[in-house]
Amino acid sequence: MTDSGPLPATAEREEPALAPTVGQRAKRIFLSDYFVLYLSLAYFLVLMPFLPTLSNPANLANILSNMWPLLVVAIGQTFVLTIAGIDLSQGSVVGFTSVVGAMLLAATASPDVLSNAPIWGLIIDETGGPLAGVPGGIALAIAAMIAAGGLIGAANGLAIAHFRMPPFMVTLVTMIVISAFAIFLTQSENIRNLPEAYIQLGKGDIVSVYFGEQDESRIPRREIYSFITYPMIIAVTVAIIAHIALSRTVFGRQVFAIGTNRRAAEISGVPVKRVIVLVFTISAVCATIGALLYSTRLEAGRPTLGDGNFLLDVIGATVIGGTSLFGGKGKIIWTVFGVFFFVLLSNTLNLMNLSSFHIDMVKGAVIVAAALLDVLRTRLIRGGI
Amino acid sequence: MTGSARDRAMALVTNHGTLLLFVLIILVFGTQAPAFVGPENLGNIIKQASFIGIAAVGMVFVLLTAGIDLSVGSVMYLGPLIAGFAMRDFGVGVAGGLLVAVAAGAIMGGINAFLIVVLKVVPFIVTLSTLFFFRGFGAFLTSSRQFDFPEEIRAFGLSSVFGVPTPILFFAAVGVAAHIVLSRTAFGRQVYAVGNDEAAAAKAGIRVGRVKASVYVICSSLAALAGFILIAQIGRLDTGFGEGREFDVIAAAVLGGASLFGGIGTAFSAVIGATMIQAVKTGLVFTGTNLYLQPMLQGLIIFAAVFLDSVRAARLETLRRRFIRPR
Amino acid sequence: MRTVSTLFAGAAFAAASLGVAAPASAATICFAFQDLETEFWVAGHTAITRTLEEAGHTVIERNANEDANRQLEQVRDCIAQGVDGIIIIPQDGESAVTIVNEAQDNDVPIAVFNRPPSDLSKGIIVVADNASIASQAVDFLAQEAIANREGDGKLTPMIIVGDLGDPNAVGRKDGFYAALENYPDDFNTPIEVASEWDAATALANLEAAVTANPEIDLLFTSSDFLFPTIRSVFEPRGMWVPRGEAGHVVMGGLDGDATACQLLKEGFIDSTGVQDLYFEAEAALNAILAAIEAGEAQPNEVIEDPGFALTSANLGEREMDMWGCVLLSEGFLDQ
Amino acid sequence: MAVLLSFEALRKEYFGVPALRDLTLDIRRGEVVGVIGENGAGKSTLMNMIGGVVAPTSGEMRWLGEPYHPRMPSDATARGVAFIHQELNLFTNLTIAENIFVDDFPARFGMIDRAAMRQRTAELLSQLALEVAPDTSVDSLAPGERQLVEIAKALHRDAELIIFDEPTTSLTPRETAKLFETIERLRADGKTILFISHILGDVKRLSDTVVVLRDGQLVAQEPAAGFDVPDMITAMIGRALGGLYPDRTAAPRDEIAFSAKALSQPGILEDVSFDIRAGEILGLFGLMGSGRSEMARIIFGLDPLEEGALTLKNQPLTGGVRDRIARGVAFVTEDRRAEGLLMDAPIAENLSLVSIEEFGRAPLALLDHARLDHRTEQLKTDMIIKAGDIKTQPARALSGGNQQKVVIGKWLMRHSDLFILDEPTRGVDVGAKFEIYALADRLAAAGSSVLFISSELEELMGMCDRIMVMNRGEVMGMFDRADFSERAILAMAFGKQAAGKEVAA
Repeated sequence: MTDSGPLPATAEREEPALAPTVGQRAKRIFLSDYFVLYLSLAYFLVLMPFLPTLSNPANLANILSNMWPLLVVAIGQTFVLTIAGIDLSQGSVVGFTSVVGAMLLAATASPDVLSNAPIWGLIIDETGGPLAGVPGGIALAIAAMIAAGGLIGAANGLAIAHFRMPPFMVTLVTMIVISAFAIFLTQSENIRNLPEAYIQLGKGDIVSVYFGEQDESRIPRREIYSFITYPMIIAVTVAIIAHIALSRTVFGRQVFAIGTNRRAAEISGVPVKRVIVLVFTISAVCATIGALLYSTRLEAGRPTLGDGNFLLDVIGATVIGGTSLFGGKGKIIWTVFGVFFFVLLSNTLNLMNLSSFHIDMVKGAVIVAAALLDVLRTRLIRGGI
Repeated sequence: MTGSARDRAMALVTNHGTLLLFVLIILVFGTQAPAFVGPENLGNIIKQASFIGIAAVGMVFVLLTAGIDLSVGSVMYLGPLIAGFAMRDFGVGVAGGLLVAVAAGAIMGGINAFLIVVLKVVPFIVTLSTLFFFRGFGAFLTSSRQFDFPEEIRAFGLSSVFGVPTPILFFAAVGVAAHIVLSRTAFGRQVYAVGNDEAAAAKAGIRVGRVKASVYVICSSLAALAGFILIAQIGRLDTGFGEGREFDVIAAAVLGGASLFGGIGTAFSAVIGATMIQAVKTGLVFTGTNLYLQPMLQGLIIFAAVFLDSVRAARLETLRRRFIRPR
Repeated sequence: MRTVSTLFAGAAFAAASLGVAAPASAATICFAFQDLETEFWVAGHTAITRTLEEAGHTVIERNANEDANRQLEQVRDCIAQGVDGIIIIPQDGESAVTIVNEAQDNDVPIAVFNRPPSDLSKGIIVVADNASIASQAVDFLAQEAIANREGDGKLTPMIIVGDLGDPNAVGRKDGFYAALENYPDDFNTPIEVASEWDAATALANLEAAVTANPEIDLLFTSSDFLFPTIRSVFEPRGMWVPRGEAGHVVMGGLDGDATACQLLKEGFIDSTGVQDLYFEAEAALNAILAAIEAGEAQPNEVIEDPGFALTSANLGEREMDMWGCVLLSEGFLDQ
Repeated sequence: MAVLLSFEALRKEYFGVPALRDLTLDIRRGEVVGVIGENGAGKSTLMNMIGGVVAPTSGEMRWLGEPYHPRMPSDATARGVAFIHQELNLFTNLTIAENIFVDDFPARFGMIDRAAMRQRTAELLSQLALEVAPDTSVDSLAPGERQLVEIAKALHRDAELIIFDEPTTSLTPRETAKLFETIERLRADGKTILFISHILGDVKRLSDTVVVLRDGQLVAQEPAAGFDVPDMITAMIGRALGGLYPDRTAAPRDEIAFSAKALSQPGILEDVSFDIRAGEILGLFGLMGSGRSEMARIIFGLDPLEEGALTLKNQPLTGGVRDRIARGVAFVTEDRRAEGLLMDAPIAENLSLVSIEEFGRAPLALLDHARLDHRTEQLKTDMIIKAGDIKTQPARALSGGNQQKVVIGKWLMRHSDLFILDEPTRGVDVGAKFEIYALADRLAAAGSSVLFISSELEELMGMCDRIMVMNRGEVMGMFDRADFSERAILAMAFGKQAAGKEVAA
């Protein structure tokens, strides 16, 4: 093609400054970045009359609290997908680092469990882990978790960037090895007796809301709704940092460049290998922060945390949000909405009181329906209607 | 031209890294446990590899078009289940059951294909949702209970022809047929073309939609066949059957050399990939390796294979570099 | 249509035998279970939901698909819905504690079914000890194997281990080893075979293990659902023969399902460890309904299910205590 | 002669903006019709309509008098239209034979008849003098060879109308000559050819009739015989162009800025030495396979160098790409699509890619958007990149010439002492070519050294201070501007190759 096509510049002329018609407004919603959010809200509104509990404050608080850990992990995946990679090892990193943190912090451990555990037994004894009760121990343990997670991510990145091994296979192997290693470490046991302050990170409220009478002497616990929680603060902070990193820094530009055309990026002086290593490290560190939130709210270090369909939820939420599996296209805000959609979906499936035999079918159908709407939308954008 | 013998040895190692690793695995386990290299066990390895292997051959078709099918694990469950109902309630017999399983797989593949080709949803999301949907449908049919097949199916599953177990025959037949289709038929070569450049394929007049739809139908049919052949050996289908197998299937295909970005891979490679993974698993059982360590060792051996392959790819790239004067 | 009708007939079996007191008013009970992938869980699930529904209560079901986190989220959703009581089959003991705390903090009575939390002080807890049940079943196998020994060499035991990420699997493995420790001079080091709770994996690994070690004197499977798999490996090798015939391998499992009952009767296997499913379900239901009735928000009680081993020796007397045999007698396997 | 294809008041509008305005034109059977025009003149739109890629807004097309409304490319193919695009549509993972037969494999008993396929392919390849086996995988072919496979494909289809869109840009002179012979033969066989090219000399030499488009309208349709190149240019741009090449504004300085000493890489280069002075444009001419692009990649640090030394500004030049860029080396790749551009990324992101790190503000490398936007906008204006909003419009949406300007432009955000331009004008129209030449001159005038690699000898002679000739990885000789002679340079470039000793890879 030697001729230029029509320049979109001429196609995208400014709309006249008149009040937009309803149709135009609907179109704008349909085409905007916030589409998945609108879709989720529409889904919410449609189901509200049928599921009265859906909008009650306790349920809303649940939806929010379920969002945060998944969001943190999905943010890491967003970076990886943007460079046209994939990280299957996130789930195993969640399990492994939750064990690392718990191993260091547990206040006590039962002797018969200890007698089995090969490496774990060297670090922890009946009086607890090395950082139990140590001032600043929690911060140190979290630092150790992040270091452990980051190392795994960096190893993934090194294999992928320097040996040009396919990300799918590298992270698949990491998934197999790391999750087996986590189970091996504790010989299938979960580690409990975590310090209260640590658990607060996953469960603690900062601001709670109560909608009842003010003069009641004892407010029932179930009528107090967590509003702002530590997980929320942590996840939102991670999201903001990630958003800035991806959309407003040199690094972010380089991430997109690699995802769009690795070869061209290399020739233009982008430090491709370094960026790839960094991206996989970020992914694993996000998984580690997710591990922190998951394991503290379950009050245990669990080697099997992040097993099973967890990974599919993470990647599914990210992709539904709009990030492309083929690289070069990704936004943190999309992932936020995608995660919101997935969490809302599983919340509503719970509330529908479907028989457990039906849930998977409905879940599959809703995911496809959401994706279909997205396809329609993309076609509209392309068609320029 | 010094060291050409060494060069040639190097070339041999890198070009056939996966195969050499395979041989190495067999030798190492063989010295540890001589029975490992006995004909009975080598037969067992291939027999057990047939389950993932048959499905992996189907996956190669999908991967060649730069697609992915995450639903194979659920198809492995639902396909045989429907065949089971047909056998139990309509008495279609084992051969009929096998056909029903494959047909059910083809229909499931058709559903995937419809969503991907006609409605243009990305394969990852489509097959992620059908992964849930197909398994959910099976759980609905059985109320999540085990399903017992008529006794005759086990006679088929455990049978052999001239001493060759039936699963191996199917594995070989599928491998050979797929190899011929991919390398010797117009359709097969068009699969490669679509995976290389979909837009160019459309311009060249290839019916891209039909090619893409076919690969999903083939993949699901083979996944259902794989499930049926395995279940025929046991006679009972549990609700969890096949869960998470999508990763094993994709790993086998990729380990054999298929690329997730399309256009690269052969049916033969999937056969090798699946057999190699099974050889490692069997070897670890033979050597009595600690169960906790088994998955780790498996992972590391797969890593070695992928690493060798990437070394080979890098070397190939160097070789491809055109020399313009004598070296 | 025949297909569908037989299916639902199957689902109705187990309910009748539970005697649950009818409450003054209908309650809404949230039943959160971890998985429905083996017969045991399906039978338990059916027993609980049918009984509650027949007594006029509303049951809200939640399947966590083996994900402890999802289960916590599901229980929270139940609490948000304002249920009167919760029964959970937890993924494991550790997450159970968290979930019990979550419910009790929100003033919802909760009962834990079948898998004990690591902290027994809170909630209505029905305990079945996997390790001790496994150990009872294996102890019988060991005695049988020793009794049948030809010559005086050491015997070779084999265990099919479940998913190492599942504490139940590990408990059963521990019970197996504990039982064999009582006969230190009679057994070689056991051969472990991984199944990952998957029939196909078990098939491949068991076939390899049997090829590598053709002389096996005792086989214990961590779950009864693997017996068909074992059969397909053993049968072609002439190892699948009833008690008393040459080549019989002393064999047992755990769960007590219908297949195990049938195989025990036919003599192919020698024992299976049984959790008393109906006892557990009934006890849990009664306790939680009583607490709801009494308006007690944090009921705490430990109900022990000692379990037992159904063996070829006690088959006659204890048969109908095993849920699998009840199912079998109701025609469960004659689909 | 009968009319094969006719257009009657053919019109195409995109979003109300006409790309082609009421074109009326007859293409006679058995003619070679040269189609020329600047980018945006409507050539692609016209071709897309013939090919069934887009439908006309109004007007009529007729094929041998019958209404012709192709709705998709396969309709056009069925009628006998074949395209040979500038950007190739080959499957690199298939063999040559398979590429030729990809939509129509010869089958026997359901299997591909490989023998028949091979034989026919071998015939086609020998017609085009491409001496490779039919079973050769396309990804091991050079760009020029791939082009020939495309042509073989059209020959195979026995197409009635063959449209060549810039077919010679990646061919060597010898291959071009072969191609022209082939086209002559096709004409003799009664085929109709549309020949689109920016190389007007080729158009004149080859065509029977030349059609000139400007702003979507037909401005000239004349027999090639009496239509000289300057007239063509005037018709295309609507005014007379001062010349094909800009005058050089400054003479090279005396200091040697870059030097290569005894570069050797087994199989690629042998004892290559040369210098470039500050402010000098050194032309590098060689046939395909002469090692010119390979050497460029070695200088830029993309490929390894076994022996020899590179110096820039008296300091040794070592390390990887990033080190070279830091030292002031810029590299405009010959493969715009695969290596030059982030096709789907906005133009501004492409322009800023090389220098992006300079726009990060410590400590977190947050982008200074204001400065970045300012600089990219400035560059867009400077380089006359014809685009809309460069922050949203993807590079893909640009014409070839404008894309090339972006590839060059990203190196202009920072100062470089050595510019390696590898085929910078390939697939670029006359106007944009002139701008790229002017740019090379500006860089030299500002004191940078320019290594200008091209297979169009004419442009090297127009722009360079000296021309170095390479063959088989060796430097054959060096010409000063005063001694430029097309014949001498070509003879030297053919060098040993004329002796016909092929070396296998």
